[in-house]
Amino acid sequence: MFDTVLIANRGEIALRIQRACRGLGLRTVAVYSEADADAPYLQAADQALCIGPPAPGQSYLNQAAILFAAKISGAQAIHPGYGFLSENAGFAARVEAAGLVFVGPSAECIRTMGDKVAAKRAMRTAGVPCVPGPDQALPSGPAAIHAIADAIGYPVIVKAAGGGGGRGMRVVHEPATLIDALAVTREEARRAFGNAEVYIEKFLSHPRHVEIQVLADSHGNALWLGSRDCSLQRRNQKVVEEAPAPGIPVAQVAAVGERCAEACRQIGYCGVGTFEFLYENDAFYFIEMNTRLQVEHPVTEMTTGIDIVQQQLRVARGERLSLHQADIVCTGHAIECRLNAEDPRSFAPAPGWITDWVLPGGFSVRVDSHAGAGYRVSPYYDSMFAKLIVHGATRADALDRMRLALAEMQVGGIATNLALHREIMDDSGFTAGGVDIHHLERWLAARAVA
Amino acid sequence: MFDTVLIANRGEIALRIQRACRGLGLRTVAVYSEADADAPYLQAADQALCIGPPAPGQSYLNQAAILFAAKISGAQAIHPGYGFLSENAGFAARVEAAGLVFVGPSAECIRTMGDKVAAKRAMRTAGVPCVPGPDQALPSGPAAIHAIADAIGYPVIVKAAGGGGGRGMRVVHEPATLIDALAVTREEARRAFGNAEVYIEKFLSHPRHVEIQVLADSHGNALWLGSRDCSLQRRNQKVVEEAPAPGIPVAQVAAVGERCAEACRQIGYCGVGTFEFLYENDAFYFIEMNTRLQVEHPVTEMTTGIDIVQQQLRVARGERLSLHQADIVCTGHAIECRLNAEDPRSFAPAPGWITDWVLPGGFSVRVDSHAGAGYRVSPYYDSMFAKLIVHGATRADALDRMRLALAEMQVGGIATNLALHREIMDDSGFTAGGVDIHHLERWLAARAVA
Amino acid sequence: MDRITIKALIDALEASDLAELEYSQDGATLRLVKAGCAIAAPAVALPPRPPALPDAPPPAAPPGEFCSPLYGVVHLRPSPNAPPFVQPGQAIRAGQSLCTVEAMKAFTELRAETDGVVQAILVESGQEVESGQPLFRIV
Amino acid sequence: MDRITIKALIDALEASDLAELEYSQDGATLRLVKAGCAIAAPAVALPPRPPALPDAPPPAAPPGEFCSPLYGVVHLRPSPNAPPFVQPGQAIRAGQSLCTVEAMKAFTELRAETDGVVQAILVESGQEVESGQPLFRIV
Repeated sequence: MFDTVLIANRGEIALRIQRACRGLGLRTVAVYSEADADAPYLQAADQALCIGPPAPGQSYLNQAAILFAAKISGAQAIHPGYGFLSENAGFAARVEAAGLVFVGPSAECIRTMGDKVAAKRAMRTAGVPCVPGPDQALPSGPAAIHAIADAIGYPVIVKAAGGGGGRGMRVVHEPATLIDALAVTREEARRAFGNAEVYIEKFLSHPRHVEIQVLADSHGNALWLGSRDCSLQRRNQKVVEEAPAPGIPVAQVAAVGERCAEACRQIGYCGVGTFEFLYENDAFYFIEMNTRLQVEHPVTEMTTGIDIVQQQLRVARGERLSLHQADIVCTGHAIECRLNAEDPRSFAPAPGWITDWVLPGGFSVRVDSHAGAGYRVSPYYDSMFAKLIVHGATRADALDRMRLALAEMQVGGIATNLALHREIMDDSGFTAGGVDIHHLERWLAARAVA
Repeated sequence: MFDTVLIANRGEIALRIQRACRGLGLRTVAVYSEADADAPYLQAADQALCIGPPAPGQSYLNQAAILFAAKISGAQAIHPGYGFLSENAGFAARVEAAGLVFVGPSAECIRTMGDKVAAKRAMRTAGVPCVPGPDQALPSGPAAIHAIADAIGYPVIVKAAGGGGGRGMRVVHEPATLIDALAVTREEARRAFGNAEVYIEKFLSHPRHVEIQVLADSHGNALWLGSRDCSLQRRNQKVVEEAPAPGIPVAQVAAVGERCAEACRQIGYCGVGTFEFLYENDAFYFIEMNTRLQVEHPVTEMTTGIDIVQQQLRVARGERLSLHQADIVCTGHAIECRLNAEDPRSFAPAPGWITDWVLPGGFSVRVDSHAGAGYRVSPYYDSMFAKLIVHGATRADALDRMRLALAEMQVGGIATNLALHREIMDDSGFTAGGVDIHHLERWLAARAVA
Repeated sequence: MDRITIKALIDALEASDLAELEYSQDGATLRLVKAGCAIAAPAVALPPRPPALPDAPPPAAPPGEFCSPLYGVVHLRPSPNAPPFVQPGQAIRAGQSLCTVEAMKAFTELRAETDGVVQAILVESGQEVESGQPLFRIV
Repeated sequence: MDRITIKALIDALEASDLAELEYSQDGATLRLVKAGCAIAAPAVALPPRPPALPDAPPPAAPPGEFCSPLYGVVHLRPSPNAPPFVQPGQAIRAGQSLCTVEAMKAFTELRAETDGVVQAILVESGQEVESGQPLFRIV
């Protein structure tokens, strides 16, 4: 099996994967764009190769360059991280065709889950609860479409089958606007995703975002590692995540978790993945699956004690899972804050040099970051420069520890959202637990007026 | 009960206590010497008071100044940390007499355990296994003393009742030198500890240093939190610690642990404490109890998930332990490296400005340090400027993670023992586990010759 | 004038608000000038430092220079095939779009603060620009 | 202006925050400008910096100056009631103890490298001394 992994990503997740590889004794090949040539984590790799100019399309999304880098470096596996090529079925297929291991599920699994209608069908088959609405392509006749929407009950949401992550959707409140909304969304979807297929679902007005982490090997074994709540979002971007999702009965999470693991077994899923759900009125509704490692995986690592990235690499190497579902225990509570280089009020991006850098530490505090004093946050990529994660015996304890960690952390030279996180940890809605996905936007709007 | 704690210490442990207080919502009063006036952790305290010049005798050991600082700041409790006044029964008594809470056991408990002969007697009563030898003051006649040594069997060790931490002792290999050794040790002890009492024990030639962490409340409840191995020492100073002690049967540790908890109940011990043992030929031999928090407490925190300093503060507030022995589970393995400002080969002290500071991070890595870029390591105090702690699923995993963390950590501007720690983690003796307390000195001697 | 005296003078200057100090003794003259920058380059190795151009808002730009408020990639056209926002010699009005700066997937539109004439465009489209870097000369 | 004086001036400048130093004596003028000053101070706040005197071994001391090899507290007597190790004007031999420097509970004994005469003791007992700080002038 492979002993050298090419890390086809950048920033904190490139460092995270680097660490996991080192822990398993695997050699690493880092690839980087010209904009990241000075990134400190490149020093830690066994080899580092430049794959192109700063623009992602010419470097981190440049499939040919990455495959070439794998070839000349002798890497036998490619870890795509998150974002970039991590959910690109075509890339996974090219990696496989080149005789290399794609650290993730098969191209076929990625393709199935990338088509939201096909994914929903697969989930229904496995008994995973889904948002009300058909898991088939829509009929062409307006009357038949109206009948479907009426059966679901308004408001409904029109979604692009090729969309995801909050893009390509439109809410419809009454029958009169349905056909027009469908046409517009189709056209948008055709342009944005190269796939005009759309579908209709029940629109949930005040759901929470709750997700289940799964881990599956290539021998038919699949586990679920507990729940996460990622409801604190701004413009569909997660800001704070926690594990477990507060206030949801353990038995209900276990029932859904077992269905997710079963879905993995049925579709022959191998690797780590996340089933994303809306949770409203005490019920779970599947929305989509992320067929990759996620930004927020550390909260699950903190509550289960499992190094998810090492497990991901192990199953990619063909190892059989040594864990059993009965071994998975969720202990205490973990919270993650995503620290972004942005204005804490206007959210304007704020790339630049980091001049001061003081990290929090001590009991149960974890920092995942590629940055430090003297690091320049690039304007070419995502604004996240660090993840701050804490664990506590209870959610209240975790909140206290996060407040302390946020108070200790100091970043100078760039604007950051540290102040926003400090305010969030004192917001009575968030601290009570279980807010919906609109809470943060409502709170920000109210703060802007105040 | 108290809501404001004066932290009568400095450096990393002052910050550790500060964090624990903050997590419990307690106000903090920091005291500092003139040499520590710029220490960053002082900023985090609710109040900070200078108690004297740099020399410890005039500041951190200045009982009157500390009590005065408590009075004017309104602190109702004093946490002594480790070192300095933490095991000074007289100070504990003065704190109690001033109507304040000493965060630690009663002055009486400290006094009993500070007298090694009395401590041994108390341990025997509780069924804790001790080093062979009497737990009474020695008789005055040479013949009676010879009879005792003969009964123990040579070699024996003559120890000062008031000593501890490796000071005030002398090994005797044959009867001819016994009486002289006794006289010399008595005179040394009288001068060094103001207590000429000495005792005789069996001398163990290749023991390990294994200790049991305990936690007791004021309601008669006492728990043991697992074992630690601190055999890697240089000149009686611990260099690397780990939990649990490798290779010792769980049942054997549990039996001794339960005896330690019972001893706490019998002597009315309240707070955290450590029973130190020599471990040789598969048997435990009690040597002394540390009636305070220890430097190496984080390895136990990492394996049990318990915030020991928060628990210490809770029981000091009179709370009843909410944990039960059955709740205490030792998971995985933790290792701590003490990072000192010293030459990694000559061990010459190296105080000075820290110019570069890069911390390791990610899964299972913990750093406890008050230092950072721009911090000046003081020449007046201990050379330890950081503790690096990792946790792994197994000891081998923990070793891998420590190697990675040590590789990531960078400290510039001062000489440090980082390089020594990196070598230790690759030493076949240490990585095999279970080396004796002379291993590191032997290894250093061999390295010096090579 | 021995070393101790010189050191004492240096200390005296450093502890003062003076910028310069001149000292004569027995025919010897010592002139000390305080570094214009308060922080001189330390002799010890330091972590990588940002170069001279800071990301923080720079001191007021010279009149006529229109500077980027942030670090990013400047675009002089709304889209690759569209005509440029402005061209040299063109008269502009306050509020008119001059360019966009792309940072972290977001485009910030920069608008003229006053009426004027674009005398020169100081950057090329697609170029990385520092915060505070002059983009246009507008008179 | 002999070499020793120039070297002393250079050392003094290097050990200070000054950018420039000008020195005239007997009609000769010396003007020193620190090379490192090409780096302007960033406008943004920086973390606390060590002052100019580094803890790393300093450049070779001027001849005759006996410097501390480490940062710590200097003691001129073996114990409080004992006589001083050496006194001004005293002839000493190579290897003779001059003082101790206390750091982190350890005492480092400093010994003369050559035979000579103690011309001056430049520090007081109990004083904190920097690494590289002159302790004695020995000729």
